[in-house]
Amino acid sequence: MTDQIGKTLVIGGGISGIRASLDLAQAGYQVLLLEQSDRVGGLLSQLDTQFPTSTCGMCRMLPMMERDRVDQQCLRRGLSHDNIEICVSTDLISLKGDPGNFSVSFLSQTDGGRDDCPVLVVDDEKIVRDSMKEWLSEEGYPVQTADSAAEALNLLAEGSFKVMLTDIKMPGMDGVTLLTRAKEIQPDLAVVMMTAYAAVDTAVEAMKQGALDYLVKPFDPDAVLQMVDRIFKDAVAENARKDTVDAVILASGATFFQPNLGINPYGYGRIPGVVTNLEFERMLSHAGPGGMDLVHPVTGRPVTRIAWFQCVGSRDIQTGTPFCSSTCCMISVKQSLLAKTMYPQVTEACVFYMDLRTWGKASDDYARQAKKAGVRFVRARVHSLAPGLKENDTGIPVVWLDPSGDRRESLFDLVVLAPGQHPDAFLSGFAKDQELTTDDWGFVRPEPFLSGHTNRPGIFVCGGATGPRDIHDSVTGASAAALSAMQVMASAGRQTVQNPEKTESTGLRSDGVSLFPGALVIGGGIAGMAAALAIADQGFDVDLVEKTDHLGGNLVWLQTAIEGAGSFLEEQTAAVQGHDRIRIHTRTCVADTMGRPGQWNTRLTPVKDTAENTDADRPEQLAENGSPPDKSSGGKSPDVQVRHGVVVLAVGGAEASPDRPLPDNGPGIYTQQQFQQALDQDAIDTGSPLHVAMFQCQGSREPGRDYCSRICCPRSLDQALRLKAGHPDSRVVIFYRDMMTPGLSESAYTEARKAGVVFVPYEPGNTPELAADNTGCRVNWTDPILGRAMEMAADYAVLATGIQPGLSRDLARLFGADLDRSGFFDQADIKWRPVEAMDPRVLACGICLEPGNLALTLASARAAAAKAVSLLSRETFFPGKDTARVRSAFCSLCQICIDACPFNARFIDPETRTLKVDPLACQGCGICAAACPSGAAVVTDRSLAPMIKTIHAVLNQPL
Amino acid sequence: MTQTVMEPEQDSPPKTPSLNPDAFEPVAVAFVCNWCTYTAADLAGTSRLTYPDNVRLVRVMCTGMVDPQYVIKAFLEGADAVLVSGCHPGDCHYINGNYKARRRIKLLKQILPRFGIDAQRLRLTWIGASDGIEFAQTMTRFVEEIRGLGPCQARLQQVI
Amino acid sequence: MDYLYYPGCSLEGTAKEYDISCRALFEALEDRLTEIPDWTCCGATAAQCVDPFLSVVLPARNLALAEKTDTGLDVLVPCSACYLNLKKARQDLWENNALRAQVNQVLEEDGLAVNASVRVRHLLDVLTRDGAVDRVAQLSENRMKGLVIAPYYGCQCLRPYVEFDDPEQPRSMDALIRATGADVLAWDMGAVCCGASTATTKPQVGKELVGRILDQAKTAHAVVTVCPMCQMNLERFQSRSVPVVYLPQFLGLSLGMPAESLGCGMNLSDIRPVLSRVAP
Amino acid sequence: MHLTDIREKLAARPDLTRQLAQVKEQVATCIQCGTCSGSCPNAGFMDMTPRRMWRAVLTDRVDMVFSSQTFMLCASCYVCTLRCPRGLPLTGAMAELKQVAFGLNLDRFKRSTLFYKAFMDNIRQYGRVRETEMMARYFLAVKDPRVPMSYTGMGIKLMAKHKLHPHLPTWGPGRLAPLFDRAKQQER
Amino acid sequence: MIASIQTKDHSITRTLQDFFAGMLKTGAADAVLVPSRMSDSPYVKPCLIASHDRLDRTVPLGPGFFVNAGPMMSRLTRTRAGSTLVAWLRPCEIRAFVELTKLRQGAREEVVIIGMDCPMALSRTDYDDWAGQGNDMSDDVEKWIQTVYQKPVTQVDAWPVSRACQVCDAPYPVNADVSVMLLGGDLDREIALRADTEKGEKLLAEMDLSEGQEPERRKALLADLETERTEAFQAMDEEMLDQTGSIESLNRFFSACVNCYNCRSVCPVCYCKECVFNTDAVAYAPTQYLSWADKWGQVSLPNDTVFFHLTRLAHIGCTCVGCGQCTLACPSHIPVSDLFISVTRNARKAFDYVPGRDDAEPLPLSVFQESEFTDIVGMGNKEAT
Repeated sequence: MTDQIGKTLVIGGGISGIRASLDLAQAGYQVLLLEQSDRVGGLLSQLDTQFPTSTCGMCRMLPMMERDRVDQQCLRRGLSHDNIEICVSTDLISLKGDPGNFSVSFLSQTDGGRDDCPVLVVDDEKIVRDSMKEWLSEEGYPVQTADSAAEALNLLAEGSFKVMLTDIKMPGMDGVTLLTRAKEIQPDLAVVMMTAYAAVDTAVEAMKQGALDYLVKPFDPDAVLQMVDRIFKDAVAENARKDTVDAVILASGATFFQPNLGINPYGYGRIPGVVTNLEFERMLSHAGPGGMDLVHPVTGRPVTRIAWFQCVGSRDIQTGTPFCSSTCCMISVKQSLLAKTMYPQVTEACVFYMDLRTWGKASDDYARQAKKAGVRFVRARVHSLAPGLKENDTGIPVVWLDPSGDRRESLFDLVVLAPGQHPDAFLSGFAKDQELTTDDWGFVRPEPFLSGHTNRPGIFVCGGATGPRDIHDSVTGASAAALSAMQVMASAGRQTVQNPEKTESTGLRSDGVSLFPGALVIGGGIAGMAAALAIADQGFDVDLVEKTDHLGGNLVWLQTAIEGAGSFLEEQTAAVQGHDRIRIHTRTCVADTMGRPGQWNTRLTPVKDTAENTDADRPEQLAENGSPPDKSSGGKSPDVQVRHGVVVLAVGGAEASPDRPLPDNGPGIYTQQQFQQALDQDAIDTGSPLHVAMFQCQGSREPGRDYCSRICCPRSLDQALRLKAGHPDSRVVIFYRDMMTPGLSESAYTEARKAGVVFVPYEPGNTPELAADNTGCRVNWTDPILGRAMEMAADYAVLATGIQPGLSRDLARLFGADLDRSGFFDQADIKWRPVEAMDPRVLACGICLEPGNLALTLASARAAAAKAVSLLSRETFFPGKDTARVRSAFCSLCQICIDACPFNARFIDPETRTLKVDPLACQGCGICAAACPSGAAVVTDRSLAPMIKTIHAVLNQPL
Repeated sequence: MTQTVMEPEQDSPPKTPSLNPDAFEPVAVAFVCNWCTYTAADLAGTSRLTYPDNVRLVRVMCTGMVDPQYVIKAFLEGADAVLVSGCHPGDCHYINGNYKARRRIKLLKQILPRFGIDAQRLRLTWIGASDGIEFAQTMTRFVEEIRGLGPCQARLQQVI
Repeated sequence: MDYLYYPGCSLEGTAKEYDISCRALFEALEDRLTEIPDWTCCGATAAQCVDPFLSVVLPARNLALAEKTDTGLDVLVPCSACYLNLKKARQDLWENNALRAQVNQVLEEDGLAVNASVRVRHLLDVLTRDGAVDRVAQLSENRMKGLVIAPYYGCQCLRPYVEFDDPEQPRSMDALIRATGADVLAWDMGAVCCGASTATTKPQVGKELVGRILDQAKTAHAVVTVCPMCQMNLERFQSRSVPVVYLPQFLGLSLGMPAESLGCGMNLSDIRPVLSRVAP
Repeated sequence: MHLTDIREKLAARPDLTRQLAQVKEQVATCIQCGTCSGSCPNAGFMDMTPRRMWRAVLTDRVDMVFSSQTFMLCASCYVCTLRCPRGLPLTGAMAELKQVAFGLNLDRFKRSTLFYKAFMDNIRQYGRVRETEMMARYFLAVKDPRVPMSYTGMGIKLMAKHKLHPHLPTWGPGRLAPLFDRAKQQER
Repeated sequence: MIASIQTKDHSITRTLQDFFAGMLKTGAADAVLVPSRMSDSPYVKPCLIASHDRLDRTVPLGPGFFVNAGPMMSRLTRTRAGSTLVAWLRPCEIRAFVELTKLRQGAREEVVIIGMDCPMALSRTDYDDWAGQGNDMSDDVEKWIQTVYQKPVTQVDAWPVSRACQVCDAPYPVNADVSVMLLGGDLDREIALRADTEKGEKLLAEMDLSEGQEPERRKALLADLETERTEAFQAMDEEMLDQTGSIESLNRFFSACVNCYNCRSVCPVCYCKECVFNTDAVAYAPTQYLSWADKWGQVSLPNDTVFFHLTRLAHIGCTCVGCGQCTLACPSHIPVSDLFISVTRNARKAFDYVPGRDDAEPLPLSVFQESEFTDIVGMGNKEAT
């Protein structure tokens, strides 16, 4: 079946599902997208805006090339792509098989839903009947109850049931006899016995007489639901649709914690002014319940004072969720900023937090905007709404202790809870059926160093199912998962749908454009290697350029710090060096490039030996008369010309140098990298009790470098734990502004505290002073909680300075990309197109794209590779029907349209001195047509002639 | 969606609007961006919001595509008002189309009022994908204001 | 259902009426209460500070006595403090075999040995979960109609051992009160601390905490308690007279039992307004 | 209470030092979120809030720990234990601090120590508490007339409600004496 | 630095002619662009002169202004010629050329622009009377020069100066390499030249002229000119407002227009190779005309007259340099420049943009700010969304 078109099953139509499906469809593979709810978009269809830009940009996920194969409309109105078959309101019935041959059966809820699977519950205890009825009807099953066997029998006589749950020990007729009598009336009735712990053997006995299974009291709702679900699915299995696919991507997402479960200290559901942040999102929206204005959900009075409570159902052992849900802080920052700016009536916006986790690239600056807009951030966790002071008409009373211990109280009209995320029922059921390894909270645990892979080959995972994720991580992870699926289909020899245009239209279309085959990857660190390998594995040539003489970049010094990284680095290096499609150019950098995007002809030149040219990847300036720099250095291989259609920038970065001068006579002062290397080379005797002070956010999250580098806090915790393991009496004090351990890395923070590490928070204004002399370092600070001046002598002081990107503006500009405010690669959209420049053929990954740990670096590398592969695997691209054209006869080459085009799709062809359009970059928006006075720039039906007809027709319609 | 169901084709010539103001029914053109305002219009429809149908929508891919000539032609074609509506700043699918439109409308608002076309007759609004209610309100308020202004001078002077 | 009964020292002294009403109520409900023979003090808050080991031995002694009756009955404890001490000892002894061995060496002096298998239950746990509600409903004939009652639970019967009710918003007394025909005051001070022992050593603590609780109970005819310490504090720090009765007293009255048989004369607070409102 | 002499007192009592270390371990993973202080009904009366107490314990500031009233004001209402997001046994830790403080028999807690001693002697003698005799012995031990005066009001009220049973004191071996002695032996 | 040329035998024209000749002789300039008469006719047009002995028919200063040299300069500098060109341009010609360079229609690297205080211009018909048969024009020219530079005038003898010049808000050289300061100068004795850029200095240095200084009365005269011209503009603006206050009156204003599009072809900043009104975009189908006739009752032909002028107004809304050529070129004598100058001067105020003022100032519609003009967004003009 070699000519068969590759097909992938994507489970879940949220952000990750859409992104993975679009990547695969763009590469020409077919996708079967299953979604349980009645629409595609998942959480996104309820959000008008997203952090960190307060704008909405979901439609920017749509492919930029071959746009005609997708409906060009806002994704909240639906998604359609020729290669994607979307089934909404559809349940996955069963999934079996292995890579290249998964058989999946699925059923739309409309033709065989749960409503025609009635359930009969028989039990003498009222409390059992009521709870079972509530659980099951919530899932959509019609439920009837009987308090005795006799009543059950006449119910069975009247109506037909598919499932019967019966107690055994009941007054009058017992469950087992009821079982046999029921079977006589309805032979195909599935019967489940409900038994107390003691009577299990009778239940087993009943199974011999036809009972399907048994449940043990006290019942856990999930167990009951899963049992009945399984019976329902088997019952409807025969009229379910069947299909075979090559790979599976699980993108079923996660659900939000329900604040009213458990102790419910905030009276959610009882006090109307207490809402979740999703409900508040709807209140903020003009299409929400409050319409154009922000009013109290019950009293209808305008809301002027709003409080946000963070960590509701996160970082809280009482609710079984000790991890951090990583997105709630930023959601509250966005909502508080929007509340203050969209509704001037809001006078008081106050966020109560423990650590404000703004670890995304632009998140910290976004939080600063909120502060500037007047949002108050209080570092205190409000225990509950003050009991006894009920919500009266003046507002909800909130009491808290600020860090210095003073009791504060104030009234708020609205309290917005920021609930955490945790796995949903579908995920736990699916993970159990498919035997996926999950972590102790129920999220699917991805394989180390292989983002997106699970322990089952052929089944990949991304988005909320792998842990609490924000949109940026979900989108990056989804593309990485798509790449893994492509690898499975490639190894199974599957084909892609090449050019439908060719088949439909009679003759061959002549206006196709194709990219030069092959990719150029700049930077031989782990990101560059991962991207190069992934692209080469799909059968495309790759040129890997590295300015030093070895591969591995930062991972070389980091490998001992991360478990398993050493062997992983060796494998990758060997694979890259051994790969027949990868050409490695060490001690080489990019000189310059000719040609249009997608048809580049780049000249690589050896790096000059002089040590001082640190910025070797800055292309040398062409000699005055345009000839390349002389190559008199002899012996070196001459320049190499490389043709490629896609470029991946992976030049990495380095640890930022501390902004304040290191006291020179302080032997004990290290940066985080130096301390790690000292630890790895045993230059520090961790066996003896040491006193170490660690300083976070040194130079980062301040004007000039206003982003969080995301890796320093976890690194400090790792080093602190290593010191503590070395000797329990060593004293480690970490001075921090906000501990950035989002998601599941929160456990390291708890471990460190358990090991006795002392954490001292400080505000940007009063950083602890560090003085050093030859005896050692001395730190003094005022402890914000004790309110006392404290002092500490430290053998070592470690400054966490964070990441400095290593991408030069000239190299980025060479390929039409640019740097952002902080010096990282300027992504097309930080959330929706994280690894691409405005031109989809220019990609980036690793820490020159954004600060992040090894996992994120590998995910972005594989995401970039996915984009590259989906472009390179297309033989020819056919420009969309509404692509700009130039009528050269009217064009006076004034270049107004070149400046106007947001996608630099227009250029002057040097030979013919005429203006040309790059059909692959042009998005058909028509901005050039409006800018051009003479109508030389035309986009099919978007120019003067057709528009005049439209205007005339429109104004001529009778009223 | 936004148009009332078309009445059956009458054979009588289209009634040229008479002069007296209370029978005056304004006619307006709205250039709406495909991604945001058109979606809001669709949302207004699916939310069963009602608003006068005097405004005829012309869907454009982006407000950046609205050439000043279209606005001038619309007025000369007899439109009593022209509305250009697109995405909020930052939401534009084509990154900065809406900013460019804002400058072109500003230029037109300096020129057209000199020829008796009141600046209020040319409006630029940001209406996001979820602002269904705002779209309906904008339409209603827009038609009321134009009805207040009376027929546009251009319309009465049979000149193309 | 029958129970072993552990009154505790305060039910012999300052909370005498709690003991009297308990016994009378269970008699009316046809449940037998057999007092644990030769029971001694559970150590209250003093033992903990003076001698931590003794604070386990004292309650263990009573558990051993209860097991010695080998009736397999649960131990019913009206006083929340005693309930917590006995419960804590029972849990520690059940989980820590070394501790149990040590304690048994001491109990040998009195010829006793503790196995920590007996179940310790609070009065309210028994009244809510063993079917008392239906019986009260039949026998009370809505005698308490028209009364609004504020159920006050205190702390140690709800926390830290969560056995029979929500530790933050308890609701278990509602059914009992409604069974008597009375209405339940909608308030959420039911589980807020009255200051317990700190109210005696620091009066201003008691004044403020109790003040805040009673302030919420303004619209109720009476406050019903299930702990002698709470009862004492709620009665001592009253800025204006609020009738405070024990739950068994209230239930007893609702069954038509005469006030004296329930020790109604001994309450520190003036409960006559409640007595007069009870229909014959 | 100066830092150095507290440290000396502690050094002299290894059992108490061990108990204090145990408390330190119990509250090690405290993330200073302030939930316990916010929930505590008596926080308003404490000179040092529970949150600050755990901070002092973790940073070995024993001077601040034992010069504060915090654990004397703990009503053991267990709300903090219920709500602590880190699941720490806070009420138990507070009780243990109280035990250590009494173990050190600092004179700041003299009055409470005498009250508890009177209470325990009463139990040792009669097996059950006899309030009148127990309070009488306590007033004698305190040797401060103002203390009995503050209780007379309540005493009269209780007498009126004949809630104070007029037992006469008896001498001779205490009902629980053997148990108490054996327990004392057991401990060493 | 400021230099001066000694006037030879009371003829400023001849002095300037020698000045240019000297430039060509010394090779300071490979060619000079100066307005010159065609054969012996009175009409003057910009002429590219490379040999020093062909300057005798040039009329550097005079009322004849029938071609704005801006587009001519763009033709001469579309690509690099490898030569130095000296251009003698009026202020509105400099402005037009600078705008064209912004539209990449020309470049000024190889050009040295000599700008002069503007001698103003006569309308075509008045010029015919003034020049007569043009055989003995030279003393009329000298007389014109002497009168226009002594004090602000709006007419010389009986002939009124063209309306565009009367309202011109910048009749002095701006953004030029060399500025010739004639206003208020003792022109019989000398002409003062000021070098504004290095190129200007280099040119004057090569001519080794003597030291000079700006005529003292010039500043005062410029101020008078400013106030006088502003009042004239106000008057014209009001005139235009009531003449074209509505589309109907606009249509009457252009009722004589026959869509010959002359005004467009002479306009220096209307740079399109092919105007959209010449393309098929407006080649309507016959059914369209009938549909219009059906709707409006009548259609005047050729149509799109008002549409054309309004479109042109929008296209050059900010770049019109107010040179007045459109009025001079209109066969139907429609005062087109009065309308365009009054509309565009108001329109460009909104963007704080002056055409030609600065090479680096981007065209207003090619740039934007993230948040600007919030007043025009939203339903109520005041409330901004």
